[in-house]
Amino acid sequence: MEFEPELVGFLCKWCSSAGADLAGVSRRQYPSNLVPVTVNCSGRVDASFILKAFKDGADGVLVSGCHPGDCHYTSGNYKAWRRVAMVKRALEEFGVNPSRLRLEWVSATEGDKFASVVEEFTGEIRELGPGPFNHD
Amino acid sequence: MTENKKKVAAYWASSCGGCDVALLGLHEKIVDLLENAEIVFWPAATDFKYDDLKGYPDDEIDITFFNGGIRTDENEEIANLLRKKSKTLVAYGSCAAQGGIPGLANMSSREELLETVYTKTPTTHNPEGLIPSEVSTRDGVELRLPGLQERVRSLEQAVDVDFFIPGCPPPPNLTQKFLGALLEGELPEKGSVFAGERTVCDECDREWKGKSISEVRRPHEVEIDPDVCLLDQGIICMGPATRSGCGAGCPEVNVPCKGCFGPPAKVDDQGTEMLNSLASILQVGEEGKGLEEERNILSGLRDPIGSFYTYSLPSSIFGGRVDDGGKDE
Amino acid sequence: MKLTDSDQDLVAEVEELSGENLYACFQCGKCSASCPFTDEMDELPNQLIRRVQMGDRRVLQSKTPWVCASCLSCEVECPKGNDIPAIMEAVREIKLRSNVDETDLRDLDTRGLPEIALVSNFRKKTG
Amino acid sequence: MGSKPRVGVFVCHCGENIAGSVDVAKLAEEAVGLEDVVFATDYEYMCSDPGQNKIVEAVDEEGLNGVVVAACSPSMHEETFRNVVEDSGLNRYRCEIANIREQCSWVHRNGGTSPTSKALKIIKGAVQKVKRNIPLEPVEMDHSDKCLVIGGGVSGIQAALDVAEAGNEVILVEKEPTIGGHMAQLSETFPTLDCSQCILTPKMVQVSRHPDIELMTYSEVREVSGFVGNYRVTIEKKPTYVDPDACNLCGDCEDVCPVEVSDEFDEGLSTRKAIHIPFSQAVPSSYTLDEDACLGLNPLCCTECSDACDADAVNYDESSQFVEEEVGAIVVATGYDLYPKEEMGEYGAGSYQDVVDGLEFERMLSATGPTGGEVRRPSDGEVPNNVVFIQCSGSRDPENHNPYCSKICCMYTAKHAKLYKESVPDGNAYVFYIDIRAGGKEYEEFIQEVQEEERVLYLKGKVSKLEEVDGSLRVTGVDQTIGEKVEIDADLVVLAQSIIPSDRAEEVSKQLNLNLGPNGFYKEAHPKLRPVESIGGGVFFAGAGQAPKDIPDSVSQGSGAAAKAMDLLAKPTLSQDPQVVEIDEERCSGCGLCLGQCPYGALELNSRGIAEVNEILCEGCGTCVSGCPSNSLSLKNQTDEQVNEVIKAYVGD
Repeated sequence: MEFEPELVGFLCKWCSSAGADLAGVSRRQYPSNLVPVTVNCSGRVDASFILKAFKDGADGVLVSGCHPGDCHYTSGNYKAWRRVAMVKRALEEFGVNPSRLRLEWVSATEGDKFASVVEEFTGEIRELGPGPFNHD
Repeated sequence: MTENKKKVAAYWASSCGGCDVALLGLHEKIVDLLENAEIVFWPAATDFKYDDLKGYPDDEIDITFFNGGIRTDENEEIANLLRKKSKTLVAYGSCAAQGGIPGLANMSSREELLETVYTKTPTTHNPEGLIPSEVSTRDGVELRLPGLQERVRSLEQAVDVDFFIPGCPPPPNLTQKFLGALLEGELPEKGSVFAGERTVCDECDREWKGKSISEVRRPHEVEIDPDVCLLDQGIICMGPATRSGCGAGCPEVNVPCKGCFGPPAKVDDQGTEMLNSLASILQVGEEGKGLEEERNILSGLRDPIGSFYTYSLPSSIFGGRVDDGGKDE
Repeated sequence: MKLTDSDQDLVAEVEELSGENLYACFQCGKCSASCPFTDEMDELPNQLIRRVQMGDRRVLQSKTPWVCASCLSCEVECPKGNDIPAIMEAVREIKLRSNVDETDLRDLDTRGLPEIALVSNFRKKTG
Repeated sequence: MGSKPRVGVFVCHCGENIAGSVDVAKLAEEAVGLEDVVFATDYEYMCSDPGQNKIVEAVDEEGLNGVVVAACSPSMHEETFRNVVEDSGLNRYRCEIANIREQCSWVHRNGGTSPTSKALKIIKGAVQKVKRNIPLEPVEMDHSDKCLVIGGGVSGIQAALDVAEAGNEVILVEKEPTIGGHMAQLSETFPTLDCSQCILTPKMVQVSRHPDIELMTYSEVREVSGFVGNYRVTIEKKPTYVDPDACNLCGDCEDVCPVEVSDEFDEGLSTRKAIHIPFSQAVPSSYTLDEDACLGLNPLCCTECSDACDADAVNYDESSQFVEEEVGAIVVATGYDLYPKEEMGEYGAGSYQDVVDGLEFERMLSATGPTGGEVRRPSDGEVPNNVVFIQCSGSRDPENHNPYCSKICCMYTAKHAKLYKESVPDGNAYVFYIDIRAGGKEYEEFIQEVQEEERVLYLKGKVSKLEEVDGSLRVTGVDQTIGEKVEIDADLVVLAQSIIPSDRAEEVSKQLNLNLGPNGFYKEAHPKLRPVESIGGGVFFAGAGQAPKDIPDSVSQGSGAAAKAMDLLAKPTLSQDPQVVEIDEERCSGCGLCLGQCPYGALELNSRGIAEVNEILCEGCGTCVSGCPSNSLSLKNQTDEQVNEVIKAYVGD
C-alpha cells in the first residue's frame, strides 16, 4: 500500500482556519492527510508543539498564519516565522529533513491556496517517506 | 558506629567525576555527616567491590547518590543493582538528572563516536586503527568490556529515581539541604528536585531592559554591561529556561548560564524552550521588516544543539540525533 | 529652454487664431495616441501644444503641423474638447504669415504636375 | 474539570453535507469508545431545535460536564452551541466544536484516506480539549467616562466637540497658547476657497464655551499610566503669566513691551512682542507672556507690561501647574509639521530669503498675515512676477528625504498658484510636479480650473537645482512632456514641503505605548479596517499625526475617533473575552522576555518582579505563552497541555 503521510497543521483562527473553511465552502477537494489544530494565532505555536508532533509520529507539520502585515494580533505571525526558522535549523541538526516543517501564509480569502498547500505538502511528504518517529 | 547511622552510598556512572568531588566539597560538613551516616559503597573514595554490593540485602542502603548518566551496560547494571539495594535513589548532578554533557554524544551514532575517539582525534596514535569491542581475545584469554550503548540516558530513563539534585556539579548547599532533610526525616514527595522552583533569572540581579534583541553575539565580542541581562546584550544565556537554585553564580561574573540545572518545573524540554524564546525576541528593526535578516541570524547560529541542549539532550523531546525515516533530499 | 524669456506673443497669437485656450490642455496625451500620422511627425501633437504653451518659437520649425491632415481624430478624443486641428492650423498660419518665400518656381519641374500640387507646394514652402 | 470528565459527543449530519461523505453513525459509535466520553449520538441537524434539545437533555440525563459538537465550522455555530450548553446549566466554555464539515466532509468527498477517519481524529482532539477546558466568565471592569484629546488642531477640535456633544466630559490639551493648529494659519482652503479662519474660529469658540470641554492650552501631557478605560494622566499647564479671565485684550501690554522676537504664527515673516496673542481670534482670547523672550520676568529689569495693564492681569509669579486626571479614552491629534526647508540642500537649504515653504506662503496670502494678504517677496518686499512652485519637495524621495506622498501638496499648490494669480494677474506661475494627485471631492476639477482659468503652467518634472543668479533664483528643471530641460529665473520660489509628524508624536507614542510606523506617523490597529484605533485599544487617532491629511479628512477622522471613544465610554463596563493569558506566580522569575512580545502592552512586571497580565488589554493571542522560556504563562483553554493532547489524538496511537 502506498505510504499515506500523517500531517498536523497548526492554523491560526483568523486567517488560515478561515481560509480552510473557505476551501470547504467552495468544495475544493484536497487530500485528507492533514488534520488541523486551530490556535488563536500562529504566534501561539510553540517550537515544542512541532517537535512533539514529530515525536508522536507525524510525518510533516504545517504552520499557517496570516500574511505579513495582516496578523489579527499585529505581529504574532512574525514570531511564528522566526520560530519556524529556528526549528528548521534544529531539525536539520537532529537529522530530520527540514522540509517536513512548512510555514505558509494563508488568508481568509485564500481557500484555494490552502487546498493547494495541503495538496503540495502531502505530495512532498509522500515522496519523502515516513517521518523520524514513524517507522511502521 | 551506632545502629541509627544512615547507610549511604555514592556511585559514578558516565560522568567526569566532578560530582564525587562535589560531595567532598561539603568540607567539614562531611564530618557531621559521618557522625550520622556510614558509607557502605563509594568506589571513588573507598575500596568496596561490586560483590559487596551484591551481597547486601535489598533496601539495605538508606540513600544512594548516583552521579553520571547511563552510557554503558555496566552503568545500567549497577544502576539497577543500586536501585534494588537502596531505599532512596538520588540522581546527583546534571548527568544523572538530565544526561549532562556526555549526552551531547547522542548527536552521533555509537560507531561514529568510537571511530572519532580511537582513530580521528589529533592526539590519537593508533596506526592499526584498533577499535575496542565488547569481547576480544589476547594471548588466548577472552577479555570483556562493558558494552557501549547506542544512547546516553539520564538515570531516570533507566531506573526509577526518588530525588534529583541538579548541577554541574551540585553546589554544596543543595547537598546539605538534602542531607538535612534526610537526617531529619523530612524528605519531600518523591520526584522532588532539590533546587529552586523558578529560573536562574530569579536569582540574577541583571535587568532585562529592552523589548527585543537585534543580534546574537558571543561573549568575547561584547564589552559586557554588568547590570544588564546578558540576553539583552545579545549573548545566549540559558538562565530563563534553567531551574534556579545555583544563585546565578555564572551570570554574576559575566559568564552566560549554560543550563546545568536543567529545565524549570513546568518545562520538559529546556533546549526547545530556549530556542523558541530566542526566536521570539530576536527582531531586526521594526517588527516584520527584518524577516529575512532575522532568519539568516537564526539559521546562522553556531551549534544550536550544543548551545541549547548542553546538559539536557538525552532528556529532551528528540533525545538526540534521529533517523529521518524518509529519504534525504 | 528658458521660460522667463518665452515668447508670450506666440501664445497669444495661437490662441487668437485658433480660438482655443492653450492652458486647457493638461497633457494627457490622448491626441497623440489617437493621431494616425505620428510616425511622420517630429514631435507629438501634445508636445507641440506644450511648446506653444511655453512660448517656444522653435515650434514654427516643426514638421508636425504640416503632417497634420486635420482628420479630427484628436479633437474627437480630447477629454477637454480642445480643437487641436485648429491649433495646428494656427501654427501653420503663423508660419505662412511670416512671409518667407522658400520656393523658386524656376527650380521646379512643373511638367505633368497637377495644379493642385503646385498650389500645395506654394502653401507649404511659402509664407 | 474538578470532577471526573463526562463528555458527550454530538455528531451532526448536516443533511447530506456531512453524512454524504462521512459515516456519521460510525463516528458516534467510535466516540463512545473514547476515554471519558459517556454519551454520543448523531442527528440530522444538530443546530435545529430538536437537535439543540438533544444536547440539553443529555447534559441533564447523562450528567455531562463537557460537550463536543461535531458539525460545521465554529465560525458558524460556536456561539449557538455555547449558548445551548449555557442554557443546559454548564459554563459556555464546556463546549467545543469539531469542524468536520468545512475542513473535512466538504473537502474529502473523493479519494484519499477516509474522511471518516479524519473526522474521528478531529473529534478525538476536541474531546481532549473540552475535558481540559475550565469554566470562564467574561472579564468586566469599570471605567472613567472622561475623554482626553491631545492636540487642538481642527481634528482634535472636532473630536472634542463630538465627544462632548454626546454628553461626555472632555479635556482638550493644546501645547500652544491657542487652539486652531495649522488650519488657523491658512489663508483659504481648497477647493472651495473658504476663508480658513472664518470656518474654523466659530468652532474654536464653540470649544471654549462648551460646558463639557475643559480647555487646557499652553499645556502638555507629561505622564500617562493605566490602560484602556482607566488612564491616569498628568498634564503640565505652563505659566502664561496673564490671567485670562482678567485680560480684556486691550493690547496695552503689547504696545509697551520692549522685546521683539520672530512671530511663529506668521512663520517668522513678522515679529511679535514677548507678551503677545497669537492672532486676534485666538482661543482662549488672552495674552501670553513668552518667558523665553521676556527680559527675565524680573521686576527689577522691566515691568512695562504689568505697569501698563489696567486690569492687573499680569502676574510674574505664576508657575507651572500639574493637573492629574483620570480618563477612559484618549484621542491623539498631535498633527503635523512641515519638513524643514533647511533639509533641502538642492533648494538652497533655507539660505535664500525668497524661497519659502507652503505655510510661509499661506501667511503671505492671508489677509491677517504680515503682508496683509499681498504677495510680496521677503527679501525686498517687491511683488514677484515669476513664481515657481515646487511640489514633492522632500516627499517621494526615499533616497534623500521622505519616501511617502504628503498627499495635500498638489491641492494646496494649485490653490497657492490661483491665489497668486488673483493677486498678481500679470504674473507667471509655474508648477513643477511629478504627478498630480487630486483624489478628493471636486479636487480634480479645481486643478483643471486653476490650469485653464488662471493659466498656470504645469511642468512635469522635478526641479534639480535652485541657485541665485543676478538677483533672481535660477530654477533648473525639466518638462518631460517635451523631453527638454527648462530654466526659469524666478522672483519667488514656494516649496511644497513634505508633511512630517509633529515633534510631539514621538513623546506621546512613548507615553501611551503606541507604535510608530517607519515614517514616524502613528500606526493604526489595522490599516484598512481599524484606521482610527491604536493597537492597544482605548487610544484613537485623529488628523495628520496618523498620516498626511487634508482638512476634510482630518475632520472626518476626528469624528471617527470621537465615535470610537464614545462607543467605549458608553459601555457601562468594559468586558473582554476571558480566554486570556494567566501567569503562574509560583514559577515566573520575572525574566521580562514576554513583555516586549505582547503587541498590546498587556504584560508588565509587578512590584515583586513577576509578570502580571492586564486582562483587559490582553487579546489572547498566546504569543507570549509560547515565548515564555519557563512555561510560566498559559492561555486559558488553549494550554500547552491541551494542544499537545490534541496533537496526540491526531497522530499518536
